[in-house]
Amino acid sequence: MVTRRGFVGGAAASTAGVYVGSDLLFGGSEILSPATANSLAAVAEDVVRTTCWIGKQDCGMLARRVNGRVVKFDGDPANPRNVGTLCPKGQAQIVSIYDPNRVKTPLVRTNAKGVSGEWRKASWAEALTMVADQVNEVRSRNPKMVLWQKGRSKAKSFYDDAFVKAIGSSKLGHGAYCSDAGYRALEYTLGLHGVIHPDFEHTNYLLGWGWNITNAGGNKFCWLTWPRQMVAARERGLKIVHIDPRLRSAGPFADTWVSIRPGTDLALALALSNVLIEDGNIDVDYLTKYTNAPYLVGDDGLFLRVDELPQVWDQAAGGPVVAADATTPALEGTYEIDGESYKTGFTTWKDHVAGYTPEWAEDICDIPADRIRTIGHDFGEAASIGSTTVVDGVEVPLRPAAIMAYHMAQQELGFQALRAMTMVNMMVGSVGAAGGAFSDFTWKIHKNYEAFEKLAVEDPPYDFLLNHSKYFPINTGFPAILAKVMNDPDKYEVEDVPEVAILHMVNPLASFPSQPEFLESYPKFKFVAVISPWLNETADYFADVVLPAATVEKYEGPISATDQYIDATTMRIPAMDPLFESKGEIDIYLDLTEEIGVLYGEDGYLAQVNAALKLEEPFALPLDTKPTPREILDRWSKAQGLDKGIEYFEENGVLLKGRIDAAKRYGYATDPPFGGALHRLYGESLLKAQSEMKAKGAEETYWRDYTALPTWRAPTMEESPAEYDQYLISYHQVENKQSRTGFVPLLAELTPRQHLDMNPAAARAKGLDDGQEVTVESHNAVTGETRRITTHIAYTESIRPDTVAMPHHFGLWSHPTSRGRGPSPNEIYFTGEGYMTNTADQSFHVKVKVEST
Amino acid sequence: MTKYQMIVDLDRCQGCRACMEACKIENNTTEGTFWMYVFRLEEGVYPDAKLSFLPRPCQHCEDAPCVKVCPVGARFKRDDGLTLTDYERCIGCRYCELACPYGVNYFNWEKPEDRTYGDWSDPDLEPITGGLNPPWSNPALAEPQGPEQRMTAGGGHHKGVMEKCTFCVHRVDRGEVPACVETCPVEALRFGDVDDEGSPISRYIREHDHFRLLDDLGTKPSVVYVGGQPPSDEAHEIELVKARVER
Amino acid sequence: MTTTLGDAGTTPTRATGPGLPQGIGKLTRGWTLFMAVTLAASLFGVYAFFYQQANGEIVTGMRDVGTMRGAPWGLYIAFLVYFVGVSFAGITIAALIRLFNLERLRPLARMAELLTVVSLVLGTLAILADLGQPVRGVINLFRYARPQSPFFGTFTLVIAGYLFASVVYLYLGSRRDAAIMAKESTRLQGLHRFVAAGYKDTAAERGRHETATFWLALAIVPMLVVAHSTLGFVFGLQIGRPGWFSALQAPAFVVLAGVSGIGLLIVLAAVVRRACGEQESLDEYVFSWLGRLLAVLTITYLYFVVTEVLTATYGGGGRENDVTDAMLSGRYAWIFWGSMALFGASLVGLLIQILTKRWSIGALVAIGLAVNLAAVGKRFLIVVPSQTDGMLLPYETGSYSPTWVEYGVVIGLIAMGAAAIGIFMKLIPIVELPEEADTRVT
Amino acid sequence: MSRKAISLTMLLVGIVLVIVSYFFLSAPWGADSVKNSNPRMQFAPALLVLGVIMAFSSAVVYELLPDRGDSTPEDSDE
Repeated sequence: MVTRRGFVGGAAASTAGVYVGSDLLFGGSEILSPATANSLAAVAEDVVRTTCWIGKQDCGMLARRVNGRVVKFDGDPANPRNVGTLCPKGQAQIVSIYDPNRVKTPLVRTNAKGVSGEWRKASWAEALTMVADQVNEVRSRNPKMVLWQKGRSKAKSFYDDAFVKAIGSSKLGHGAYCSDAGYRALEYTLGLHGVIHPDFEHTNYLLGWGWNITNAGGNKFCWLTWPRQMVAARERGLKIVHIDPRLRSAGPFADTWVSIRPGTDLALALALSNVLIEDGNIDVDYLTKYTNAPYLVGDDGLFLRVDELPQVWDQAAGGPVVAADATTPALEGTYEIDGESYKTGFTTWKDHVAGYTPEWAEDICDIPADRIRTIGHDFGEAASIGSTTVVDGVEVPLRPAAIMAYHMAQQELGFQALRAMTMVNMMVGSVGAAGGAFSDFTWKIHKNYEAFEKLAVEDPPYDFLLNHSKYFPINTGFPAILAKVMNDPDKYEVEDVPEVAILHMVNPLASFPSQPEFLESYPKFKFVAVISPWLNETADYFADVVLPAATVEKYEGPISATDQYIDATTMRIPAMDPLFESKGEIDIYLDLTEEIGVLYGEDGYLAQVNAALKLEEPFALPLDTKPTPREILDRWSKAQGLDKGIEYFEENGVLLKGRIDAAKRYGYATDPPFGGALHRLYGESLLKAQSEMKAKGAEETYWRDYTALPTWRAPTMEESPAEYDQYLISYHQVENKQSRTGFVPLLAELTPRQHLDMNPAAARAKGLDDGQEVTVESHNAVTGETRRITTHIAYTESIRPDTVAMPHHFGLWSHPTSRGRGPSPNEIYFTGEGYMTNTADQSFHVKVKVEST
Repeated sequence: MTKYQMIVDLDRCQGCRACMEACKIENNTTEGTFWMYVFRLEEGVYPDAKLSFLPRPCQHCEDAPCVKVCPVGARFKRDDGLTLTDYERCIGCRYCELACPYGVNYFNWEKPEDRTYGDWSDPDLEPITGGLNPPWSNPALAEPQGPEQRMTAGGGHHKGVMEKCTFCVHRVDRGEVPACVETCPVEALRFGDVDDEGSPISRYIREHDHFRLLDDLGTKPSVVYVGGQPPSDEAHEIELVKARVER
Repeated sequence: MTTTLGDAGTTPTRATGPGLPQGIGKLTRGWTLFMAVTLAASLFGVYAFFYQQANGEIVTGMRDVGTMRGAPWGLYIAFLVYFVGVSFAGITIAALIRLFNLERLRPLARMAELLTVVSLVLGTLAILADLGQPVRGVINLFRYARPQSPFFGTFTLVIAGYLFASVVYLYLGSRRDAAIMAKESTRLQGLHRFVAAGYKDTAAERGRHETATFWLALAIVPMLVVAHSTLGFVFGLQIGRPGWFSALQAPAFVVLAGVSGIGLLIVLAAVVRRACGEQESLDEYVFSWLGRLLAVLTITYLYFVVTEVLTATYGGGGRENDVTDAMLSGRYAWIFWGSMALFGASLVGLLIQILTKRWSIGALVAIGLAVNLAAVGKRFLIVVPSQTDGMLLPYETGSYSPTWVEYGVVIGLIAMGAAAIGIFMKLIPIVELPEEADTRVT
Repeated sequence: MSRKAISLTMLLVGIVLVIVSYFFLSAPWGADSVKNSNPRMQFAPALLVLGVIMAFSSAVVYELLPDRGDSTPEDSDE
């Protein structure tokens, strides 16, 4: 191989010589036999089965190799998730593998932090020692003061979870910037970890809510798998009502476009429930059996409890009975018990939404009332309440009306909006029904379901993530809050702030709002280690040490390959050795823990890996020898009953476990139904949390959205002065993923520069032309702070006149390819009070004014 | 006799442009060169705006204007329907480009190796890529193709000659479908032999309403559009790519 | 205006004084200066050409149509069309003079032929400048050229046949004068002997010359039409190019060719008249005749333009209109109306002179230059807008503006042409020596 | 053989060459298949040009061919 490589180089060089020679004479014309710069003699082709690295959902890939060098990635036909296809990112990522601008060796900072970095190359040994010493120094005092932060776990996150456990550090993700408000809402309401998506095999009527139909996917999958199922469903006759200020996100697939005003989704969801109840499109059976709708609610908003047990009104018994024991619980009604009046949860809800009529919502959402009524009516009719169907031999209720929502959770009222949208599905009983609304691919109840039953609101001092605080009884873990806390611990009654940060595949400075907070807070870390294939912006400004990670060329896994119907698992197999001196993450964590001294022994790293992968004898890793990543995955594979171990994946790419049993897939059919979780229509514990927050002196901004039932209020941004007359929203482009595609020149060619989508009529009214450079100034209605960026107008008729939109992924500077392509909207979003949810999740809405520069 | 044609299903296309990227990597095309291009089109006025997507490979016309006008027979028509460019014979007069109503031809305005999305001369890459430019270049493309054994595949990018979509001749000759068809996430692109009545593509064409681009010009394109309509005169592009190469 | 008729044959000033007539062999200051300038410009053109060869045509303003929003054909092709057009006039005049024995125009014949030869060579070079692979181009055209490509017509008929015919025509016509001058013993005697190739001006020889040139002329005239039509077809047969696909392309080409050619011939004649002291042979009659011809051709051409614009605006579909709009009211309007204005003004100037029967050579020269400038403009408009604004798929509108390289090459070509004529004038009489000269011969 | 004959032959040969190379040696008409892209004989176009040149050269030959002794002006007129 090496010798052939040598030959290749020679051949290329010599032919190149011919080319240059002829160049001077005839401008490079090769009359009879053109110098073919790539012509090689011997060509050895082979294929390595691996998985995509650049995107969200780790599609199966075949790495086509010539003489050991990857020349192309193709989709793996065996992988149910992408069935032999790849997206533009998947195709283009090959360029980034060979990118000479990757971090080639460990780097050590030689200049002050807070400005663009200057570096010296270091050996792995030296770099690891530096990190280990810093970590250990802090661990000896308080391991929690070591912060491990990761943007996205590719594959199963066992190896980094194990690291966090092994060193006992604090942990921070990126979810608060994604759709975690939705995750929290669904964990709370259904007990499932995920937002909501349809059952495309059966759904006939879909509310495509937000920009996820074709703009960067949604729940669980990225935009490749969902559209595959969506276009197939449309050929079946699926109708899509697209609810988004922009049409672009559903494009030609929107049968109806409802251009809703940004931030008012909660109001629309409430109005839809109002219509459903008015039309009587209510699944009484589901609500009575599987939700807490029958629970009796007192005037104080709390359940009627006897020995802590919630009561329902049993029609047979003609009185309150412990919910569990009731045979004929009443779904509706108001009952006198011991002189107190009690309503069922459903009646409370009914009364609650009674005021939320389409006419009420019309002005708020800027959608004609009759349109809302029509949608609510069609949704209810499409749900065909009471009907059933047989799927794979199992009879399940058929409710082919669903909602697909994901990133729209990124708004101030996101948590309650997602609750309200889930309740729209609950009204017609479409949760977990054929064609209905799903949140996860299984009905495994998430631990938060129980945790949220009693929300702990503790007394200060709080940890720096404000867990169990009076601010965020439900707390996603918000990097921007950490930044705020680090900048002003006293304000949040925090004593200790983290001292050492290990940042893995995360780029807070560039990819999170809001830059100023991070610029101020991250230099406060005594030591920052970054694990990344590229010298990203955060590393550039704050890292003391950078450890070069491999991209796709490494062992990683296991990775789910399901498409929600077929169960399958795959692995990331290195198609080449890691380029330059980079290493796969598993290698890095093995080396790092060894250096820190927590690799071996009980509850050492290896022990934690065993636990995370559920590796038991005989497959468990011995706790005294350092394994290779391949060996770890080999043991896991064998533990799954694959005799060949990892070789199975190296040969076949994907482990197909067949179609998911309908009895496991549909909530009604599982045993117990819906995984045994009683769906929370009425959120009693939210209300309880509210009173405790009040009691502990939290300001209204923190507790006002802790209401038992989703309750509309105008978003904070509406308090901005009238001159800020445009809503700024942001979105993903299919060509980009977070900040790691900014390095890929092919994708930069498709999305050359940042722009501001604006309705031509609105723009002309301000005298702004297409392509004109403008400043966009945002206003924080709470602090009065303003922020500005300059970008270029892009006329589009597919957006509300009162709304402007910008894609993310721009505003990078550390890589030649990403430089100079315009700002990121993150630079003018605000974070914190008024611009986040009650669950500490970012809102990507703000009022702005657009002016010519 | 085999007649290869491509189907573009406009009811499925989501305009993601994966096909464009697959083509670029498969054929090692240079910056600003889009053998496959996907229009993202908008027409109408808010709130009645309409969006549509229109993939545009070379139409491989049966009655190809580009072939007619080529002064030296570098652009030629293969019996299986492929319209190819012999980049060893092309003299770079760009007449084919003007004759083509679809705008699918791309001229090598400068040394292609100067437009490969980066400087790949990094010595640290040498051991891995053997100094190849670009590192993902596929030598198979630089081999003569088909029965006529002419240099027609994507490997040949030479300053001063014309190039365009080849329907991935090097793959088709090996019984594979073009790279764009293979990668399409929503299977909006299909490829096959329309002379074979029983082939899936023949059936698909029979069973769906379809049209061909600029049919009235009599070029008889080999690309069949299913669903949707031809782009109207009002339709205009949104989300423009960086397409003009400058010095 | 027929006053000069009497002394047409004999004039004391002609072909007398020391040395050869028409200042042949004499290097005047003016001529040297002229040569210096033209050669310098030519060298610059050569530099620009090789600069382009080394860097690729990225250094020109040309780019691909479609996604790249450019024009793959630009100044080079516009001037190819222009040069070939100019060549038309020369050989036509020469042929007509021969066929209809227009004795009084005979002084024009040789410079007309010369103009044809030179401009055809420039046309060829313009093609080479445009090719991405010039060397391959020369070889592969001889090797693979296909008849069904209109380009083939340009290549074989226009360049090969037409050029060679003109060369032969020019050569055979020059023999007699060469023979006359070969009598004087000068540095050029060798050359003159060679050109004369044993011509003794016997009755037989003259007879043969009559015959040969008659048939040549007869052969050339139809070929002209074919040649220029094929050039028109290069554009006219393109269904895919709004603004090109038109039956009028070919005839319009021929007529505009005439206009520019005659215009240039007027200029050249005026120069020769001055430089070589040919006031008597190139008299007012000659210029008035050219003037009338130019007027007729201009009127015809303007008629073509009107009909073409009308059909385009009236009948033309969506994209067809885009091109016409770009030309009439859009980015190219200034070129279109500029050219039209020049044509119009020239026509007016000519008509005035025709009606008043008072001819001013100065005015004619100005008109000659004006119509050529206009012709260049029109050639540009034939080539470019249909590319930048004529895409049938919804591509963004394109743009094209030439770079210094393209200007350099074109200027270089024009300079080369001028230099060639300059040199010729110093070697062979550019105006046929008068009849009485041969009395001295025998 | 008289000059007329010689030059006429040249003329004819030239014209024939043109016709033959144009219609029978260069690429066949049509654009529908590979064979239409190749001349039936390589360098056929060169032959065509050669033919054109020959045809016109006949005029030169006609004029320049040196007289053979007995030839008189009368031989050569129309």
